[in-house]
Amino acid sequence: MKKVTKTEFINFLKKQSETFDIIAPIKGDKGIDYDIITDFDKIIFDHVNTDRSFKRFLFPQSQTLFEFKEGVITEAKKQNKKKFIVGIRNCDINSLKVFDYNFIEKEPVDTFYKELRDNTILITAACPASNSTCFCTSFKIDPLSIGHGDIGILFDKEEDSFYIQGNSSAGKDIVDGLSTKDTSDFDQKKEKYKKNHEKNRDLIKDKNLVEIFQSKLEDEKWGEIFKGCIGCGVCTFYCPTCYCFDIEEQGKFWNGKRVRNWDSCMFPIYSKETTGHNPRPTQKERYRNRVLHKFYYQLKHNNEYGCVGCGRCITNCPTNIDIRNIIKTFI
Amino acid sequence: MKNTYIPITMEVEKNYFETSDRMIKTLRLKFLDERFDFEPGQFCEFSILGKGEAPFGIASSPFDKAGLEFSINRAGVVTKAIHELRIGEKVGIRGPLGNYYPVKEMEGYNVVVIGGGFAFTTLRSLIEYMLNPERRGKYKSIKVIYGARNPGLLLYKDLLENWEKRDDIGTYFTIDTKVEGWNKMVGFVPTITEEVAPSPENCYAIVCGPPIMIKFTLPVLLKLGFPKDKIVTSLERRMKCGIGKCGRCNLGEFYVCNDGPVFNFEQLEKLPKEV
Amino acid sequence: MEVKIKERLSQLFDEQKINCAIIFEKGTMPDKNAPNIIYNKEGLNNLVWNSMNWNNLANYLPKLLGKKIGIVAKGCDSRSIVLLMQEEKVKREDLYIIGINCTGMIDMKKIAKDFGAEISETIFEKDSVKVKGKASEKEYKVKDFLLESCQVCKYPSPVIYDEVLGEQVKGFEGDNYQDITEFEKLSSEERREYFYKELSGCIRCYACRNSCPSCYCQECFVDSNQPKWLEKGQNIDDIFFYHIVRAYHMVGRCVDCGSCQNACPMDINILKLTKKLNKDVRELYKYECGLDPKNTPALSTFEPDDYNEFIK
Amino acid sequence: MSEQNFEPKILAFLCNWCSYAGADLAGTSRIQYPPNIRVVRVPCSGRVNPLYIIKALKDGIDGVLVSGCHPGDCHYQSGNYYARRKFNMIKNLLEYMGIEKGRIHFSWVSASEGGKFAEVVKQVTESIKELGPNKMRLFQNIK
Repeated sequence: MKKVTKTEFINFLKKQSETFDIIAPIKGDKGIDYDIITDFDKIIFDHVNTDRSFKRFLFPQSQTLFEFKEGVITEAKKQNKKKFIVGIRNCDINSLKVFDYNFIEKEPVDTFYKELRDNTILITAACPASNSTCFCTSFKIDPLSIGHGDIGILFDKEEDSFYIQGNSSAGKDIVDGLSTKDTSDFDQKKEKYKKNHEKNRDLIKDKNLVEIFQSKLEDEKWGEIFKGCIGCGVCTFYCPTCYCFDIEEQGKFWNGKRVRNWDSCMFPIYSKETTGHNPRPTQKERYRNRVLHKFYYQLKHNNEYGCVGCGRCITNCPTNIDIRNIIKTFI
Repeated sequence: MKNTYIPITMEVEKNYFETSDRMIKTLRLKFLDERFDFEPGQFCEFSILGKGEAPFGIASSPFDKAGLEFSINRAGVVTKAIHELRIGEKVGIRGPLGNYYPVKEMEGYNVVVIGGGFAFTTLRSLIEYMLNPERRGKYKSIKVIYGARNPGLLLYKDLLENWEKRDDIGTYFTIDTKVEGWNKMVGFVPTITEEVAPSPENCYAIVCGPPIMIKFTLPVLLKLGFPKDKIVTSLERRMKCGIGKCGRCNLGEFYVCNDGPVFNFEQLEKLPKEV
Repeated sequence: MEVKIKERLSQLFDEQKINCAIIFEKGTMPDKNAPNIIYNKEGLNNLVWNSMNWNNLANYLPKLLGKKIGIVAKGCDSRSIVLLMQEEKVKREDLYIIGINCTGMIDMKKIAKDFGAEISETIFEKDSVKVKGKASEKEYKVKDFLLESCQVCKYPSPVIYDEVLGEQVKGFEGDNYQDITEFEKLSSEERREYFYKELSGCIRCYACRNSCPSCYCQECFVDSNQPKWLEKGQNIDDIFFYHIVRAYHMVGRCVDCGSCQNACPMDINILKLTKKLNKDVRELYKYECGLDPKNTPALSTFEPDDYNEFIK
Repeated sequence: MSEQNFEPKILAFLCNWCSYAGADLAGTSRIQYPPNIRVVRVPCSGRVNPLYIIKALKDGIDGVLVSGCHPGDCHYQSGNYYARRKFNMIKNLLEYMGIEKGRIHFSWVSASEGGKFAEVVKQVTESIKELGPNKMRLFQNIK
């Protein structure tokens, strides 16, 4: 582990920008969100979390799978500038377990995701505080951990300094060149930030969700919990672990491309078949599918929750549907 | 690493209407540079550039190595384009995808195949596979119960005739209502199943057809005494990627494209009612 | 107000005049309330009425067709009900409308920005709201932080109701499309630039469409693939296409409730589009939608001497 | 293609009863008009969904002309009256969003007005030539 001042860290990022696109949170019109950085002094480190997760850099909202012209298929052009994403919170970095399982571990490998994943250096930052909607501790995520991602950092605002640690071999290589100060006060600092995190946010309390949901597939509560859900895609598009996509053709006749776009299981068309038959005809089934997918199906197959407790779906839902309440209802 | 979304190119070798209402066309595709083997019950993503992709079960026998056959009902954008294909045109195929009928587990068992309407495609593949001289010895008796609304809507009529002539397969073909010139059985598939009453002893039942047929056939089979894990069916879902990535085809915890399309009823029972 | 609404709805449930009710419940977050459909009296326990109830409750009516529905309606909700009655998506006799004289809804996003810290509690008094954070506390006048649509609301009192609660509220008397008139003065390029900037933030979650009571189509044109009108990606052309056509489908059908804009997670100024069309409809065809169920919607009727200048 | 010899593609929705016949008349009377229009015959101008216009613009057509019967002459009594309201709205909206004024045009041309049809097409073509290629298709590039 190393300790550097803020100026040193910014200079470090500037140096990295020669080989990487630096992506970090900055303040925009709406709020704090990731963007490609040109002005390094604007990067924000002491926020709680960004508006949107960084998933769109590894899994873009639209991605060309291949192009075709006169019936001849060619690979899509790729932008292969490496990325360097700074300031990822521990909740978001855990979403990659879901993505990695779906796109890499499960055969066949999705080359598009893998390529972006391999060409990205992820810097996890310990979370200085928690929002009222945060519940990552339910999923055994430590918000102050710096052990995930390629590099982990902890920003201490008081001293304006960073504790920095390489985790993967690529990360270690990058960190190696930095000079360091005494890091023995790290645990002390971590303890200090721990106080900002409220306790008792654990919703699951070691219960076995697989067993619980297995017996409640047709529970009548499913008919109530989706409440005023209007069926928009906000929760899924904001969710750091939602990976569903739709494939469509763009272009005319024999010239065009095949593109995949984010899709949302909240849309009626998501599972509607050509015959007009829809296996999930109402919002009740769609919502149930979303909840079960996060807390049952993925848990059973991958042994990881499909939710990381970032609270974005709660903050952004126009009708205030709260996934925490839904877990509470069934536990 | 290979881009899994790119299809291989195949050529249309033959295409003809399969049914009298001219809604179902059978296409025979020829492998060109690349080729693959498959098992009965698997499906492919049939892709028409500029129109899209759609999944279809492979209807030809796995022993037919030169090409693939599909029987496709005209319904949406892609199927319309498929119907408009001419001989010699190139199409994209991604496959083989999904799991297949439990042909290994079925060895040494009797098999009764129950099909309805145009869901007979992968069943044909299965039957041809079992009837192949290489494989026939491995199964005991094979019975086929196949129904359609009227004789014109039965698929693969030539093949059905062939099977009737053979003595190593029992055939029970039925139509819903009586039509002149039809000298085989009349009645809905569930009723016929009850009449034929295959013995559940040491027997697999493969059921595939419209949801309504499955709904009524299942109780008949259970009544006859078939255990739930020996009743096997093949499901359909709206699919996009076909390789378990895009998420939409899940039926409960399973992705129909990857973990399916073949399931037995013991598995299906434990899932939310979302068929 | 809350007590009265509860009382009335529970009576209605008792008298079996309604078998479901659309209400607002206390949200799980301090800056949100949750619209909900309840089917019995017990559901009324969490009922809430304050200045965060911006959702247009009429949105749920077409889905509940055939039931006897009790609905708590603000001015804009009632106008949407009128519109849905005109379009035969709901029958007047199925509805029991408890009208609320609305004093305007508060823009919590704006307050959150002003407040700076995370809000942990909101306490509503008559015309103000006390916002509490972890360390600080501040009081805001509702009047000063109204939602864009509420600032210029001409019909805060319900236009259709079985009974009405609260004191009569005066509607906005100036020109409620003043901002559009100003915007129109910009050059064509400036306007395009503006919309380009606004709409490029769109993530196509369709929250604007789904929160709108006038958008009830079984299959939206964006979902249709035969014919396929537009592509689904992040191409700005498609985003423009979607927003143009969505706005166009609102001609003479938009009640200016603003729920599209309030639902938008990316804070896109969608009202700029619908308000423009409302303004034109009012100027050209002397029609404002959702006032009288007997009126014919602007595009379902015509006058022989309609504006003709633009046609050669 | 240079600005000078830019030949726009114009989509023309012509009502079957008046404008299409008018165009026919222009042809049989051998009146010259620019060959830039691609005609789609529709039963009535009221049949033209404004979605068609936007779709055409989005897919790269340079201009759209919709032509129907004069007010009062509609074969279906009132189709063109409804159409007039719709077109007015979509035209206002597109202009408001910054799509140039001269992209979409409307006209009333009766079956006997071959000369007027040619005149209209001439005018439309000229106005679109002035504007240059459709920018809506090129929205990505304006910045």
